[in-house]
Amino acid sequence: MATVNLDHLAGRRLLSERDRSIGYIEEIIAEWDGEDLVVTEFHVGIFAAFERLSASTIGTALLDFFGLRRREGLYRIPWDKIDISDPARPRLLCSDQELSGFKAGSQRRKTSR
Amino acid sequence: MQLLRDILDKQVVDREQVKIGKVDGLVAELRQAKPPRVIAVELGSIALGRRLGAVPGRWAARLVARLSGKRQTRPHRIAWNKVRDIGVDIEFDIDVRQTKIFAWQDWLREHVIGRIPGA
Amino acid sequence: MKKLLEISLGVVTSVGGFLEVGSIATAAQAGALFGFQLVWAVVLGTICIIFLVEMAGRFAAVSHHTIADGIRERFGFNAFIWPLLAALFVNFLVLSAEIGGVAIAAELATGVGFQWCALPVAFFVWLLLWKGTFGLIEKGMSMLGLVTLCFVAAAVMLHPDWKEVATGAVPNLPQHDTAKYWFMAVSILGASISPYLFMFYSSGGIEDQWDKTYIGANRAIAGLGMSFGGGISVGVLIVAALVLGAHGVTQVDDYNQLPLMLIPIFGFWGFVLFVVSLAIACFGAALEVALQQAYLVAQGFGWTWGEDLKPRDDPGFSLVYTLSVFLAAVPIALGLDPLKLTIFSMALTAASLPLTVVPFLFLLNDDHYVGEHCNGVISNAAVIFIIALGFVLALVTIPLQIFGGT
Amino acid sequence: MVAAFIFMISSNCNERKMAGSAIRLTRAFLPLLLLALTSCSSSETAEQQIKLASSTAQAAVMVTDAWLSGAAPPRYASSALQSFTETLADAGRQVQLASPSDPARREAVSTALGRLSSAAKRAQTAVDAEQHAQAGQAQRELRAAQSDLATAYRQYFSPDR
Repeated sequence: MATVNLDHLAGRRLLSERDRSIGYIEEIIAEWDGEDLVVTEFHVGIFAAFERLSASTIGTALLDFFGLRRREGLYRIPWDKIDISDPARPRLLCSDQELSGFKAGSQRRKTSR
Repeated sequence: MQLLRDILDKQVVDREQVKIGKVDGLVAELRQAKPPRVIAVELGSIALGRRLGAVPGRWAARLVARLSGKRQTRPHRIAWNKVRDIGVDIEFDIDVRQTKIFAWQDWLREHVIGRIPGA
Repeated sequence: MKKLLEISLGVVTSVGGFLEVGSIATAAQAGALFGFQLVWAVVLGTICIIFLVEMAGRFAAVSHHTIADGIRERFGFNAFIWPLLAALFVNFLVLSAEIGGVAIAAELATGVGFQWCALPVAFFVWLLLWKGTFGLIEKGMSMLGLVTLCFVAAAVMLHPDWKEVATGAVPNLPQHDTAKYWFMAVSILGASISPYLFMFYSSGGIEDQWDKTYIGANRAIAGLGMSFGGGISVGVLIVAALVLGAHGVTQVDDYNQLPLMLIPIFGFWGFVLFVVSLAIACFGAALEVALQQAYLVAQGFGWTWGEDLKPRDDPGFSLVYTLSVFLAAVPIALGLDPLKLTIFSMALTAASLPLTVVPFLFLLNDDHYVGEHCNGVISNAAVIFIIALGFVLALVTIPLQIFGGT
Repeated sequence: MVAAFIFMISSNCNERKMAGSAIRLTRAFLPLLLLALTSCSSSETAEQQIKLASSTAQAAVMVTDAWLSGAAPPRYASSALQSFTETLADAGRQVQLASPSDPARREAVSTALGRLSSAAKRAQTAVDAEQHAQAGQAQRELRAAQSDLATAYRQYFSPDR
């Protein structure tokens, strides 16, 4: 059974197939599937720590204040499009074209809790 | 659920509400053609060391091995299916006394703290 | 009625917690050299600590978590390690200074050199932590701490020109010794806004099993307690200005000069009062800082903790305060001047503020923890102000340490 | 400290890089810290020494006063005076080492400091021997030497000549 430490993914740089940097892994989304908690998608963006802090209203207020929330380049990438078998070097498994389809809109906050 | 925000680093308590530690690591199982499944949380200095990087992780493991007298040591794990409640704290349906998580505290009690009068 | 008792007890406690070797030494130095000019630093520091203490207490009452818990859980271990290391280091210096304060009091009383007193003092601190309960330490020591009110009495008896004192409460520019002036302002702010104070307070809320019904009491305790504490500091400053400064003793670099503050007012009893005040204030603070070291580590790593538990029930926690106390006694036992160490560590405390105060901004607005009791506009503005102040202090401390240090 | 905080916010991004920068940061700060610690004693100028000496002399006068009126226990008064004597003597040495722009003026200052130091020493001896008259005399000597110092100080820093 292959296992991987999800905590090691936090803040890692994600590289595309052509070694282009996409951003940093900001958050890992999981959902209940019956008894199991399964990883469904990864949030990849340019700021590593802010995702955690956004739980607080002031965090988001700060992001808004600095205009960081409507930043380009936040991706919500489904679990099967990233190879995480080596958590120190996560890799994107799809083309740049497909990737642009994962670009998050402004409604991305809705996923919380 | 946001794993990094809502699970990682949260306080872990056992079924008696005893504070065991924080969620120092989060382990998932990679499956063929199915999404990764969370199978355990990790606790302890080795897990923490690894989060700081590979080198501190190795130091921590070596130190723990030296102190515990074992050749190789791994972080403590609690199976995810024991989870009972996820709130500000995360409660697991275990009894910490039946795990090895507090082995070092027990050692400390027996060899150091317990020997000082009045403990 | 019960609440009223709680509140008054809490106020007494926070008065006892506020005054320690740092506030006495910095206020004495500032008063001697600059008269009432630096009253504003005490006032500003007190206002800041009121806000932080209130928030720390509210956070504990609502979430049943301490500030240290919150920093670890919300920011993650990789970020937590910085405030952890900074706080452990600063607390170590402060604890050392407090032990030094008690040791000086012992030297003044017995004539035995302070370095010989350091280890016995550390032993007594440890013994009380080992055997005592939280209630005993918190309430017992702070009751005794009321003896420091003698500084206020002395200040009133000296009939200061209150108008001049009030003028000093408004920030103003120095006429001489500019670098020293700002260095002292930084030290006073560091002595007033001590991270150990608000972190300890939030742990105390858990030890005393606070819940949401304590929010009002917490507000009263924070406001009144810290104001009284600040009042005593101002008292020390006034006495230093009117006794030491007026007699031409402007450079308080030698702890032997400190008892001279009260002798001209109370005679021999002034000497006794000073020694007792110094001993109790520093002893109480030493207990709190040592406990805070253990709280910080235990909470950061999620261990079982509690001063009311027997040491064998939380061995990790007990080990941390045991080590902290005895290690902190070492520099004093080696003969490091406690007064110099105090001033240095107060300035460093001020410099470490951003690391410990920034998290307040996030934690106190996190509905996961505080729900509907999150910060209002005023509290948030206060935190942002303190953070800004902290950054300025952090930037200026080292240059000032070089140019204005004692 | 500030930089460490900035790391904290931009945090998790690359942990090893962070640790490396932290080490560099500490390396940069350590000499500064050491400088700060050591500079406390060495960078004192003659002017600061004179101010310190004057303040210490006043403290010696106060302690003697307190002892004479029975308000200070002899043990405290004695050890305080001893410490003040050392501070005064040390100030004298520091002034000697200061830049010798005008030896005559410097000499006046250091004579006054020497007088202060020996007066404080005499006060301590008097306290130890419980001789009130001698202590009173030492106190007067302290005051006299103090005004010497004030005069010497004014000359030391006077712009003329």
